[in-house]
Amino acid sequence: MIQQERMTVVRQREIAKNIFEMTLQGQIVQEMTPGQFVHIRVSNLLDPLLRRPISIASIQKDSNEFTVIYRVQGRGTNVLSQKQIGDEVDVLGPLGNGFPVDAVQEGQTALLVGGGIGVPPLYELSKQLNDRGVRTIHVFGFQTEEACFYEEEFTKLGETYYVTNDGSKGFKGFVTDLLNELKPDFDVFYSCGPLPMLRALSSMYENKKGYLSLEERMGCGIGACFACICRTEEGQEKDYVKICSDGPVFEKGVVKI
Amino acid sequence: MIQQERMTVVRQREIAKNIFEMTLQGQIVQEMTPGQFVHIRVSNLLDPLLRRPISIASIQKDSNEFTVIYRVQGRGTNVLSQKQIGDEVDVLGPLGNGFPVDAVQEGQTALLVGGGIGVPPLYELSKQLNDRGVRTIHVFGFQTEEACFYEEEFTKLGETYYVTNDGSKGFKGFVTDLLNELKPDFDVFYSCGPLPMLRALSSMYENKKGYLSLEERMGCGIGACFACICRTEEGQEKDYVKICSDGPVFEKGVVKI
Amino acid sequence: MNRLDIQLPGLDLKNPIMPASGCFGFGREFAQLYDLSKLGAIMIKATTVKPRLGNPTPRVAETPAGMLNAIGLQNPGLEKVMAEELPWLERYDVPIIANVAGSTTEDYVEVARRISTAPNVKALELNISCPNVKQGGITFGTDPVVARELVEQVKAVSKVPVYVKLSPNVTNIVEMAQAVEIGGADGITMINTLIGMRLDEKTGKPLIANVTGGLSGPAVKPIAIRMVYEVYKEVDIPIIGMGGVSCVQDVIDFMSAGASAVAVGTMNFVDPFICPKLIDELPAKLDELGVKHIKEIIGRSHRP
Amino acid sequence: MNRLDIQLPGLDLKNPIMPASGCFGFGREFAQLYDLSKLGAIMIKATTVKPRLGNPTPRVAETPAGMLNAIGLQNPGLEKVMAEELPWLERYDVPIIANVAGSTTEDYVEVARRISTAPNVKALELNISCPNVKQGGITFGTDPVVARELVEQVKAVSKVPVYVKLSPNVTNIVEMAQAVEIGGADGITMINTLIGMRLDEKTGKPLIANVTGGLSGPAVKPIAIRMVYEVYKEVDIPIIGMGGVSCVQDVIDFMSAGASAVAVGTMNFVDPFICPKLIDELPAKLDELGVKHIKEIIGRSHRP
Ligand SMILES: Cc1cc2nc3c(=O)[nH]c(=O)nc-3n(C[C@H](O)[C@H](O)[C@H](O)COP(=O)(O)OP(=O)(O)OC[C@H]3O[C@@H](n4cnc5c(N)ncnc54)[C@H](O)[C@@H]3O)c2cc1C
Ligand SMILES: Cc1cc2nc3c(=O)[nH]c(=O)nc-3n(C[C@H](O)[C@H](O)[C@H](O)COP(=O)(O)OP(=O)(O)OC[C@H]3O[C@@H](n4cnc5c(N)ncnc54)[C@H](O)[C@@H]3O)c2cc1C
Ligand SMILES: Cc1cc2nc3c(=O)[nH]c(=O)nc-3n(C[C@H](O)[C@H](O)[C@H](O)COP(=O)(O)O)c2cc1C
Ligand SMILES: Cc1cc2nc3c(=O)[nH]c(=O)nc-3n(C[C@H](O)[C@H](O)[C@H](O)COP(=O)(O)O)c2cc1C
Ligand code: FES
Ligand code: FES
Repeated sequence: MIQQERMTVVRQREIAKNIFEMTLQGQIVQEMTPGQFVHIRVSNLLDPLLRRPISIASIQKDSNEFTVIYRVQGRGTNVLSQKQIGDEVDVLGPLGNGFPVDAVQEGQTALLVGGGIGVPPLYELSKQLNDRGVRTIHVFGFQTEEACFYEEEFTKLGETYYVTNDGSKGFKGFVTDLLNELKPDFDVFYSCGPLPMLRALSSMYENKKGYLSLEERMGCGIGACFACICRTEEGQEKDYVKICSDGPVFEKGVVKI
Repeated sequence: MIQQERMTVVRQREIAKNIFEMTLQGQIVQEMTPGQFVHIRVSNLLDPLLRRPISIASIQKDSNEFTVIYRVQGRGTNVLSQKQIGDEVDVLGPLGNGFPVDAVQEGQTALLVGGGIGVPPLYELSKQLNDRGVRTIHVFGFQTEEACFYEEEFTKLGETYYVTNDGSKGFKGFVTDLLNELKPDFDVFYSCGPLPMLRALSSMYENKKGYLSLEERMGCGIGACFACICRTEEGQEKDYVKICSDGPVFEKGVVKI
Repeated sequence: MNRLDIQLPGLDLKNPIMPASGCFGFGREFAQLYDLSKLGAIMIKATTVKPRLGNPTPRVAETPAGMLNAIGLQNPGLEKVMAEELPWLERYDVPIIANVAGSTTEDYVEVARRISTAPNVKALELNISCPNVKQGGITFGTDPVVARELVEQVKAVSKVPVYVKLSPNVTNIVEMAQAVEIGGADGITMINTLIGMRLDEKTGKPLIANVTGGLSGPAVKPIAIRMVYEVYKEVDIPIIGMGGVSCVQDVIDFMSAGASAVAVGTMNFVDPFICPKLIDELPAKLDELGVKHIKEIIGRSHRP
Repeated sequence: MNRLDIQLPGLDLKNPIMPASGCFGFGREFAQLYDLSKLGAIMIKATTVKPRLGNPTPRVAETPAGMLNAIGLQNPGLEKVMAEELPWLERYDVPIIANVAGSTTEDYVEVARRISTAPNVKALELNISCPNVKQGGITFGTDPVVARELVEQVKAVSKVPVYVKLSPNVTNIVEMAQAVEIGGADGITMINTLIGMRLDEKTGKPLIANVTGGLSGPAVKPIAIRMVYEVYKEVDIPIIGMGGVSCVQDVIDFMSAGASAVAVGTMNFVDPFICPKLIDELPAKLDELGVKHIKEIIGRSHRP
């Protein structure tokens, strides 16, 4: 159930250039699944006005905590990055439908492909897949070494490859370049990142089962305002989906990207 | 000279119901005189937008600190009251022309009359008058006991009387009622508070020299926008004054109140 | 005693608070959050004869204390609204105000005629002011003669009272209000959004795919209050006020200026529980103002 | 190389940044804070034939991300401006744009004729849009025929180029812009304030003594950008853009939409050093955008 809660900041630190990891504590953590997001109001004042959608990066149900990883991009995330331990943050969530962890079976292999700030939701996904006995391969693309994060965390969970546009870390190029070389053997892929990456993956693995997490500018975040619409491919039941409430995760081939 | 400075909060506490005392540290303290004010930007964001004018309540030049006392009234002062030690606050000041301390001579007596949140600027004034060997009598009106502050501080400097509308502390009634009974002997009066009080004082002490500190809603605070105009009495050189830059303190009889 | 009930043409409101059209869909999403029967009324999303897919994305952008939107009246069309959305809403004890949109007079008339027969639709809100539809839409809202004629035609077919939603993008809002009053409007709802734009910081190109969008939220409140204040003086039909309502004081302000009820738009996105919160906070606010019933504050700005 | 200089009719600007009329007085107060020669130009406070004492107070009120003002064109009158203010400003190496106001055509013509002879007045800004003067003022700004005729008459007497300041309180801003262009305007400045209101929370009465006030500040920026964008497409004279500029990105936005220079109003009150700060920050912003000279971004929103 969607709830609004004033959650408490229990941790906040810069983990890469302009990338912050923030842990919040509160009841709604109990409802969270990987790939879902929360909608955060960064100020009680009227500027910045709208909530910011941020993916759930990891969930610690036992301590009622969850973690987000976000890039300071504009005014809202900048305000967020100034929150200190003990401050309260107004969180609406959990929102949307996350990654189906049961789309891959114990013993099978999942390929997780992330780009930049699309990597965070794949962390909780990977944890849960590993818990289920699924092997995970992680392939992540970043602009430069400075922007990379969570290498250690992912490495613990499975094979992990970093790709940077400028080659400052790992493989130089795009994730698809590396995947072309690597030719990994897998059953299902899960992906979150920029549209060109999602498009390339979809055509590259045309015959594989795959799930994509999409982004769009949002108003309400709960399906009421029609801000975050995406047209669907021919043959779907509806002409369109709402990314906030029907997604953000869709099976490959459902939405026009 | 008027300067803009990011000053540091070194102290903040609630000294009466909804009344806060905040001490800020920075260079511009060196330029301050009693009765002047500062214009405070409470947030770097766009809401609340305008600066808030607040009087200088006391000045500690040796430690580069000054203190304001303000009532949490609306959104801006509410944000201000949440600042914590170490936070920075954007201050423009010192602004305006304060109380002329040299309008009264050593050995003479000054009557200081304040109402509510008009009391704070009289504190630094009283300190400086006492330093010059002037005797000070303090007569202050408040709504109720809960709103009273600085009794100890003022008592140290001279005879001090509190008046409350409901009689919950000191004399019951208005400051003018008490003054009618008290009939204090003094040479010059200084006053800051609500207009009806200033008006009553002006006619009560028609033949005395006196100074009044006025308030008006402000835009710029430096004399450029013509928001804070007040008409002058007949016979003055100009038709109007700007409260921010010509005042906020005027000699009795100069402005139409 | 209910200190908050308001009677308006066609509408028996438990309280003067309702979500504004387009900011609440057809209620389904918010029904997950709270009991819709709590609301004074619901203004449902604009309905057009045929389904509309709306504008390309991005459709929204944030602005200082406000937002721009260019949804483009996306809606499932009259058939589906009549067959699915309105019947679903019947489970709640709340009057529905149906927002009627179109590009031609015939469109408006058709939607009004049909949708006004739904049992829970107690009033229509004629949307002559949506700035995000290219054909027709906006001219209805800026030309008093065209507006009056449209209202006449819609009134002729509607089974329920007709409120007309005014656009703030005009030189003379009073002239528009008077025109729709003469046309037979039972009430006025105001304001719709102001036309605005935001540019992409890097490219300088319009950020919203539709180029322009409608500005809403607290930023526009001073304009909305001014318009309600002006219109109240010059018309005799009731006003439902909106534009930037974000707290209980804003409700008081709109009603003081002359509104008989108040709609909340953008702030539903910022605080999805805002409508029930406002309703809960109103009685204490009335106490503070020393007022027994909220009706007493309607138009108080104008009293000597 | 100066990457910021802009040439406009009558105006050789070191940079495109200038304080907006009414937000900078005649410069004396800000001269205490920084060297006025740094500015691209100065738009001085509205000048009328006779001195004006303006409206009663309160004259300003804060609104979400904006403010209302109803100063009422207080100014010392043409004589004093010519004898004291303009000569005082001559010590600075900065072109002055004189804001010309009045209630009748004769007033405007008289001020324009005289003030345009001052040596440092390089252009006039015809204020046909002040919402805070009761007689005349506002109709000049909302009726294209009246506006055009006024511009013609002022052009006939002015010794310097005439810019016309447009009101945003109109249904069709392009029509107004075209009218003043036909009337002979050398440029357009836009936007003036939007008419708004705020009520006293306790009494419900208008907070501003003048009842309504002009809304300015960041809240109105989306409307201003939209209007500059629309007007740029339809006129051939240059635009000086304003309305809510609060940071260097806003300068870029206005110029992208089509402004050749940018004025800063309300934010001078919030950050009195904003103009020199913006000027200092522009070169780095140009680097970021990969642009050599700021001229290159003028109108880039419109390029394919
Ligand atoms: C479902 C979803 C999950 C996301 N998860 C993450 C995450 O885990 N980590 C992370 O760093 N970012 C994530 N994003 C992107 C994040 O929402 C934006 O970076 C953020 O909203 C930018 O806000 P700002 O205040 O920094 O920028 P501003 O430029 O001030 O934002 C202005 C407005 O535009 C919106 N906006 C700007 N960029 C985006 C964007 N890329 N997507 C959607 N809205 C945008 C903002 O929400 C706001 O309404 C996610 C987006 C979506 C839709
Ligand atoms: C020269 C001067 C000195 C002052 N000194 C003090 C002081 O020492 N302590 C103190 O508590 N108060 C003082 N005030 C009053 C103080 O400025 C207001 O209480 C404060 O601005 C209210 O802001 P807010 O955000 O709480 O209220 P809001 O209602 O949010 O304010 C909205 C707007 O109205 C203005 N405003 C509201 N009330 C007043 C007022 N009474 N006077 C001027 N502007 C107002 C605000 O500045 C702001 O622009 C002084 C005012 C002036 C003019
Ligand atoms: C996302 C969005 C969609 C809207 N859709 C409609 C609509 O379909 N019909 C309509 O009459 N008004 C629509 N509006 C306007 C609102 O009903 C309301 O008039 C306006 O937003 C001002 O109120 P606010 O400031 O509280 O949002 C929409 C507004 C928003 C923000
Ligand atoms: C206090 C104040 C006084 C103003 N006085 C004038 C004026 O005398 N003449 C004029 O043309 N515009 C006047 N304006 C309008 C500004 O020049 C400017 O057009 C408007 O405020 C929008 O810009 P901003 O949002 O940056 O303030 C005034 C604005 C303010 C806030
Ligand atoms: S953000 Fe409102 S429908 Fe998705
Ligand atoms: S506040 Fe601007 S002149 Fe006084």
